[in-house]
Amino acid sequence: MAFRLETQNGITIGIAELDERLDAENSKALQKACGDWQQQTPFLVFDCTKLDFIDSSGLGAIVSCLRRSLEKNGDLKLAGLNAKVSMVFELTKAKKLFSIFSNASDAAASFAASRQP
Amino acid sequence: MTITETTGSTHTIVTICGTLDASTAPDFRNSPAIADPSRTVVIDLDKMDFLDSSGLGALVGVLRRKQEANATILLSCMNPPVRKVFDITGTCKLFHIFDDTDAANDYAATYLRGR
Amino acid sequence: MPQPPLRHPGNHNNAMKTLIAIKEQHQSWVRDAFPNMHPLLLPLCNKPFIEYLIDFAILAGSREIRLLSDGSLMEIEEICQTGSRWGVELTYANIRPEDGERELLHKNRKFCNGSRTMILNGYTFIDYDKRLDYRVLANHSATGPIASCSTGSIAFAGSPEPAADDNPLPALRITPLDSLRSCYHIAMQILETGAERYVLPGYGSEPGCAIGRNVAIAKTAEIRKPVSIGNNVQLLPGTIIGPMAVIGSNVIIDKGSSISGSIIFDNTYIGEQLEIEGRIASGNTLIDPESGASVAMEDPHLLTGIHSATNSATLLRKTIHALAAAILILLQAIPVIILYPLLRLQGKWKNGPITQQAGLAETLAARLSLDRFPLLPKVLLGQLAIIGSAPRSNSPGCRPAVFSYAEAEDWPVTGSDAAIVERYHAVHSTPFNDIGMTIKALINRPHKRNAGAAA
Amino acid sequence: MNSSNITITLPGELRFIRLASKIASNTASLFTETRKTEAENWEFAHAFELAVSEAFTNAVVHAKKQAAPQPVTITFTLEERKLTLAMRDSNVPFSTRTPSPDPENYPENGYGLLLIRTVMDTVTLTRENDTNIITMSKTL
Repeated sequence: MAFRLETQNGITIGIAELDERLDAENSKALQKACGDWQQQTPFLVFDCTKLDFIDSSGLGAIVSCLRRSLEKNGDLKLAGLNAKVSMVFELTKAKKLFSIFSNASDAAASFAASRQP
Repeated sequence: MTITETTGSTHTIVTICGTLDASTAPDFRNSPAIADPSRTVVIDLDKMDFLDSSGLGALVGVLRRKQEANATILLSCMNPPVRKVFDITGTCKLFHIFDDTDAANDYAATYLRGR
Repeated sequence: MPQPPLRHPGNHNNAMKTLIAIKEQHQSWVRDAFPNMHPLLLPLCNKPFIEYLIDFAILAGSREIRLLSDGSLMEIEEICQTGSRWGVELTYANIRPEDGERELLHKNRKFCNGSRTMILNGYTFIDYDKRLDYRVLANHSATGPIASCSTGSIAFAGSPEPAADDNPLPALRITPLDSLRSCYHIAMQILETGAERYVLPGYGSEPGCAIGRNVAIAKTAEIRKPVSIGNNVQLLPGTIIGPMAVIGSNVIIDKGSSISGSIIFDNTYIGEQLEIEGRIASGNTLIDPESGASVAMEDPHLLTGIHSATNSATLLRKTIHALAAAILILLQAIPVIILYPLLRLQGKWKNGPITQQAGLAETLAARLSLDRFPLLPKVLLGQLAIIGSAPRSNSPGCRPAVFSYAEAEDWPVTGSDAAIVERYHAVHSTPFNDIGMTIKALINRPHKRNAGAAA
Repeated sequence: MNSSNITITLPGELRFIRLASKIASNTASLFTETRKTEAENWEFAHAFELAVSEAFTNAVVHAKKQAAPQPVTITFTLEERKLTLAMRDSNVPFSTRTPSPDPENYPENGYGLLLIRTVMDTVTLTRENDTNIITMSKTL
């Protein structure tokens, strides 16, 4: 899970690159790491380009990350979902909760754009 | 098992009567038209009442040697239990299978001669 | 359901024959997608593919149909048998992968017997309408192909009857069945054009709503036409089925889930609060028919949504199950003490189910489920549940138990059907429900005399 | 009807294959039921004929590797609608893990176990005290 911070239009955006699998084994670790990231900024992008498999615990972890970002008046956006992962989000209606972008830079740019006067 | 061979100009009709299993397979392999790899044969199975994997193995081996020598086997009048053995083992796709010996004969005489 | 055969006028021997020839190369995608299904049985809107071909052959006036393949037909033979179900004579034969129409006709010369013969060649869907008379087409079409597509054709051999009048022959369209995508679109098309066009199973007399046997629909479940639903289906409260939903047999759609523009194949459990739109679901696999992408749901929890099942009930459940087991032990103790030595001496009670039920003692032992007595102490020790999955199953997500939910439900038991009932109850049943189910199991079990309870 | 056993011992020689499989098919044809079609009854008998032909061939072909052919014992167990057949021989055991042959390569043998497993409901292969036992059963 690589994490970097970018600043655009005065907003600090955290971009996390998720690993290949997100399941019961590593979902707790994601939640914990996400807690640290949210100390730095509530504006997060999960880059899912590498993510190939997600199960319910992984999905649960991402949803709880989203909830915490929303509580801090931020957002969690997703980028680069492949067809398989996308289907899981759709199936569970979780897709409706997220703004989804084709790549991480578009997702980051959308945070900046929403701040435009 | 009884084997009858009727030899024509292009090919031989072999009639197998009875059972083709491990005990009769050697006789089948030694029948002249069967043993000659370059001879195309029509095997009439109408009177074959039982075939097991040893008999099937003999048929497949003979087919391979004949095909290497540019000849082949045509089977005709296969009854359901015999067909089942071919079906289960997937060997049905290796053989030309006809529902009638006359049709197999004509096929052997016209199409195969042209090859 | 099969329709009565159409009588062809004239001599039986000269009636039209049909050769249906399907080669493995065209079906390989089905074998990859559904390894346990014979491609000829691929359901299109809950009706196996082969039945569409047989129906069409009958509509065209055939009473003798021969099925040809370069692969195995045994499974098809077991199901379709001699074709008497359709009032036709169905036979089977083999071809080689490279055989063309000429070879097909030659190899089946005796069958064709010089009659006019229709050749349905390849893995294709024929877009017929059962209200039209295809006998005219069959009798008067010129020899040769009348329709073709990338995976097959319809052709005629033998001389046609001269056309009696100037009526144009009905046009026929065939569509390749070459991918999950085409399978999906054809099923949707069948659903959309309706049962009047194709002979479809189901008791629902309402147009656009075919529903099979033993379908339980909750009061709050909603059905939006058109839909096609198979047999042994449970639609739980709050589900929305349709529009455009094909639900196979032995399917459970759990609370609050919605299915639209989708196909749910046989033996599938759809968890709570899920939304399936424009997808194919089969077992634990979800497929996008357009892209072909598929996801196998590795964990059963995902199918029950993102709220994971709570484990707080475990202690309560164990206590209640132990209590139930204790009561059963007390109730069964006396019959066991009397009957066990008796049956053991006669060799009728070995370590397993009591199969012979000829004598009074055996019948009584079977009725009282005494064969499960030795398992009961394990419930007291917390090693087994009183009711759950079959005693010997140990796969993840299962709760091994003395009695199984499938037995309680008296569900038509084949392996996968029973597994799906068990999985459903394992997630949903409360400890108190379990007691009711145990009583149901005790009542229902002994009736299945030949069900092979050991399996 | 209670279950009953019939045991037959034959010399392990090729020429007895036919006899063994005929005994099996005739025993199986005792199970004719009027509820079943003639074809189904007939298929039941043919399944035993085929399976015994295969199993006996296996036993005998392996016996050839030994000095003296060993006898083969066949036990039929008849139950209400189920026939179980156990074949015992004390020859060299044959490999039970042979993969199904690929017809593309025109294999001449290796179809036997595939055929037995297909036509029978259950098949088990065991070896106890130098005796090979193949047990198969089918319900009509």
